[in-house]
Amino acid sequence: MSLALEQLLNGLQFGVMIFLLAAGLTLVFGIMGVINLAHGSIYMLGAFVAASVAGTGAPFVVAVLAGAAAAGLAGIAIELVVIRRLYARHHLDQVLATFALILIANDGVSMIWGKTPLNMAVPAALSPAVTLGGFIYPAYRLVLIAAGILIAAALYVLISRTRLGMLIRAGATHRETVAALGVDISRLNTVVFALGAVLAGTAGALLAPILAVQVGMGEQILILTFVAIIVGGLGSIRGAFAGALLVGVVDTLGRAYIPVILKPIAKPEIADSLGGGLSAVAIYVLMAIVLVWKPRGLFPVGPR
Amino acid sequence: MRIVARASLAALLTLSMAGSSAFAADPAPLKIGMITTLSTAGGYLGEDMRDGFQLAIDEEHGKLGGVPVQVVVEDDGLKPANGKLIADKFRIQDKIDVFTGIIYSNVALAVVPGLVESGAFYLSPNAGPSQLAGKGCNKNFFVVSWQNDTPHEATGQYAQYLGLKKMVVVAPNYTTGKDAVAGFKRTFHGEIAEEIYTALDQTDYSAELARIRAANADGIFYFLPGGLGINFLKQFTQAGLKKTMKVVLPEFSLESHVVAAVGNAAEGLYGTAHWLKDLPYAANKKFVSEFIKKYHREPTPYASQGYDTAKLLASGLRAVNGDVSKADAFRAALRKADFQSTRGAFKFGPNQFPIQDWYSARVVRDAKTGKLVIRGVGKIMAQAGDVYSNACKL
Amino acid sequence: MLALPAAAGVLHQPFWINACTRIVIFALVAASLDLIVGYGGLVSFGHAAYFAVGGYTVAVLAQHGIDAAPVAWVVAVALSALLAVVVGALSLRTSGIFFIMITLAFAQMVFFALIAIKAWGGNDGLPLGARATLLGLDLRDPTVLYFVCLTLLVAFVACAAQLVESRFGIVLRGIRGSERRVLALGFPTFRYKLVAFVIAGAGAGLAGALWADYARFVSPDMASWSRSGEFLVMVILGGIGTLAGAVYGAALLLGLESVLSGLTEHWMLPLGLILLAIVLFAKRGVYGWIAGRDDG
Amino acid sequence: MAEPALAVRRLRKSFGALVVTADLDLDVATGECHAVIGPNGAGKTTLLDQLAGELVPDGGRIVFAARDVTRLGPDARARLGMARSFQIPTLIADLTAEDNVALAVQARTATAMRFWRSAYRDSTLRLPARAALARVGLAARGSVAAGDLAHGEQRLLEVALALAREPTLLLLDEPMAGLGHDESRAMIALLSSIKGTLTILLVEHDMEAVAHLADRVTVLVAGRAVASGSYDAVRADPVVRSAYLGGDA
Repeated sequence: MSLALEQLLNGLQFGVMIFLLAAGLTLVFGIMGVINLAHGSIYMLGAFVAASVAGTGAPFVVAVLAGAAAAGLAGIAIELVVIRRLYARHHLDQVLATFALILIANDGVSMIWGKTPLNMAVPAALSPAVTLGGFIYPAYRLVLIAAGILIAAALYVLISRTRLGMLIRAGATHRETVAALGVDISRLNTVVFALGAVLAGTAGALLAPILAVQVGMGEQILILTFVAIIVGGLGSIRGAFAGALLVGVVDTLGRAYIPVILKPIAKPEIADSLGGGLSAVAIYVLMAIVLVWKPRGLFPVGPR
Repeated sequence: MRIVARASLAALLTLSMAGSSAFAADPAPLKIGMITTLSTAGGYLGEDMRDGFQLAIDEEHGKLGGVPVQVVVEDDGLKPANGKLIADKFRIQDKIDVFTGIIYSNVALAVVPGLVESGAFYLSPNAGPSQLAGKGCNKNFFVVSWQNDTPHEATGQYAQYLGLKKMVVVAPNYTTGKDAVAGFKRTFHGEIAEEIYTALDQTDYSAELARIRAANADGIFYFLPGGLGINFLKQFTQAGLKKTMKVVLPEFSLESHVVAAVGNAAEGLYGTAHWLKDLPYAANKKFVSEFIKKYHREPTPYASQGYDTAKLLASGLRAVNGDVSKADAFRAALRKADFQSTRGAFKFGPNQFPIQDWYSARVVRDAKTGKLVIRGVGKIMAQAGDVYSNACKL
Repeated sequence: MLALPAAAGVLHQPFWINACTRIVIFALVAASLDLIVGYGGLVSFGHAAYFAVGGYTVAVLAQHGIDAAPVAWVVAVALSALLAVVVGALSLRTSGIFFIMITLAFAQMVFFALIAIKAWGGNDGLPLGARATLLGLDLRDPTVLYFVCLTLLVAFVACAAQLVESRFGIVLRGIRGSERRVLALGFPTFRYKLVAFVIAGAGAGLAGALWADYARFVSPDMASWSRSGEFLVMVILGGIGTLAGAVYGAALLLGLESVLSGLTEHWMLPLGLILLAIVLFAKRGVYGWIAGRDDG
Repeated sequence: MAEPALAVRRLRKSFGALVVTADLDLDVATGECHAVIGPNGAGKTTLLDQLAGELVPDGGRIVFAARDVTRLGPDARARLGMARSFQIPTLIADLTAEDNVALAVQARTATAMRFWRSAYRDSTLRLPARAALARVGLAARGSVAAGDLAHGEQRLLEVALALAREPTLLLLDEPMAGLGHDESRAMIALLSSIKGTLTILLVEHDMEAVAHLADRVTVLVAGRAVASGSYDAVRADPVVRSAYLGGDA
């Protein structure tokens, strides 16, 4: 029983990890209508900067802040130089441009930091595993869960309670109205994009201690993030949160239990590898089922 | 910060563009086609291998075996189709006869058969797939590294030697991963509590870790190349599992890059290797010191393999004085493996895959520097070949 | 313009022939994708799946001794079309980004399946034998294969060009402009979209079959999402909704890739910069640029 | 009275707590021009969307051409002889005006798919399309992309599309909206000219147009039909006056 609970907690933890990325992506994508493939690259930048700052002996918090700040600056630069020129253009032009940014980012990072993966240690205070009910759990992962929930809450407050949030919400649906209010729409776009980038950079910095900090880490998780925000329904932090948790839990439980379920049915060699294969596609099957059933995701924003 | 210390991107770009195609000064150097993986997450393996190879050339000031050579390098991006295209270009357009460089077996399987059938020579610094070791072996195909199964057999042997009774094995759910598990099980005869196959692009292993914990085993073997293994080991350690289980790894998962990238999580790991930094051979000492001097980083097995491949090539080129069109003489010279390998005694089996020693190793903290190092413990397999060579008719 | 690679000088250089064959095959995929992206507004992010199914069909048939191209190719096209029917029927209820993602989901399923199926080589891929014939022609001769591929590309583009001007094509364009309007006029749009989707899938399947005979090797990365992305990049690069543009897009991307990667290990950076420049400054893609129709 | 062209019985639709159609009954007699009027938010466009098949009602029945069409999609209803215009012009912006109309002609003439012959050189499409354009006064604008037409011209093109479909029932959603004085006159003249040749359901704000065109008027308030009758009768109805017409005229 406690194993099932532990797996559920694992799913929650993985979901929160995806959410850290999904939040930024859904802001930029759902609200600005920009398909930003380079979101994963910004996340990678956050991880690299955090890891190298931590490598100089700086405290963990400083490293994370540095990662987030670097990502934010990169976001502003990308918005000003590239994205800004593409708002009026076909969505697919944005896809091509941000794809080009992935190439540039991957090569640029490998030129600056080399091809060898970097290390970022878990802060000493958080490194031991703690006993939690019937099982042992890494303390840092609990911190990640807390950080994710905190960020979700902060974003919720930002979007629903502040003037900036009001403008962001209004800007998504009534751009002309917002412009008529005398708000500089292009400034608002820059701010939203930078916010998304800061979130991605924070995710990269926070995940650096548990993942390999290496070129290509962005694309690996980008697809998963897209799946999460699509399953959840585009454009709302709530949808991203729900989608990320669902993807995290389904993926984790799939990996935990599909092989176990298959074991009594099939021969061991087949059960193990078939189980591995099925759990690898579990989230894609989930997404396909959700979209066939609800073509606009589980929690769509607004009417059609 | 390091960013500041380095030159700007643009300057680097110009440099690398200017530098890549001009290695030697002699009028007509022998061209060597190097198809390798330099981009993607696996790019650092190719980089190490290439740098090790180049080191051997630099030692002879642009020559191998007294013959001026020029290495033409191209990145396959870990895509078999790209590798094949590059091979075509090198073979047909540049008329190159000697090839090397491929890191990944799936690229090798797409590229090598076509090359060797066309009469070219291929010296593998890394990939040694079983398909090319048995019935599919070829007289122009030499492997300097190992047959793909052997590192895992050595690791199984070591787990056996360590007295482990109940193991968990983890590998990605693809053919190479399954071959690794098969290799391990060939020499480990204890109980396999759980066989776990993971996705190729997996980042989070918490579900697997919970299964591992529940399996109550006393040891774990995993084959998770590159970043996958780094992710896994970090998370494994953070979950506190290293306290209860011995971790026994093939050298892919236990080399200096991995140790650097996981930090303290590497302490106390068990591993096996065909090459170690502290092997006491003269050739190795020279290689290690020269490599560090030139590249300012720790050498890896991949670097040593690149270096040894170049040394093997040098021995062959010396025998025919650079005329590789004397294919029979060149081949015969290569087969003798008449060079000082960084890993001591080295010879080819009937399928032209290595017969060599395998060592056990452990990650310990160096008393003087306080840094984690991979230290040799003993010999785990002496002059070991592979199980496929019997099927090879050369 | 399509005859360019056939220029006399290239004919005795097998490398260039092969490079052109590769471009022609990818151009075929790009053109088939442009049919649905450019004319139907259906952005498929899973087009590599059909390419892979086509290729694996030929490879698996060859594994069982069937190496006569017409048979293998027809089966390849049929199977990829069949997959497109299934995927299309399930996906076409969605639109926009949701459609992008659901097509990706199905392609990922194909990708992971190919990796897991050991009989077909798993991630190691499946090599093809030394023999393949097309009505007495030897497809292992690079020149023959090139002209066969070129012929099929020209035929496909010509048919597709005719198609988009036909009644069916106008409906398709109408759907891209305003599906609501086309529905209100009484067209069962789902059926039209499905037919277009299947034609595109079949085109990619044919290209996959050609690829298998060209590379003499198939591997799961044929179905990878980055492959699908590459196809989309070719279409966008060439100019969306210009069938000939897709051909330029394929030629440009592959050409740049191989030229730059031959020049430097850090080839992705300049490639990225060039792509970025094109998207920022050539509003209707390369085709718009060349044809001087940069009026977007 | 003969069988009505369109009969609506106890139609219900709500979005969450907001009831937009409340047990609505409506009959549109064959050949008449029936106007639906009501204040903003009365549920006129929602009603039209349900009639055309774009919105699925929560309850009730819609009978058209002697068939229960409640569950049919918009395309199926169109094939039964319904055509509609949209309040916000919904055209295929990158096709020319003539191509837009030709598409409508095609929708009427060919159900089968044709893949080969060029639709651009098909006189069975082009001639009727040009005729329909001429009928709404856009003969000279056929080669202009629909998205580049002026707003008034787009409204006329909307009507042309609907007419080219040769429907038995025409649903018009505020065809006068956003038109200038002269344009309104032209539109009223156009609609007058087709009145009587087919059944029209007209949702409109413009009382001048309603007065000119409608044989019968139904007043919708908060999703409910509060009155129905001739324009003058409805105008005189005290309930309507208080709810709606009070400030008007």
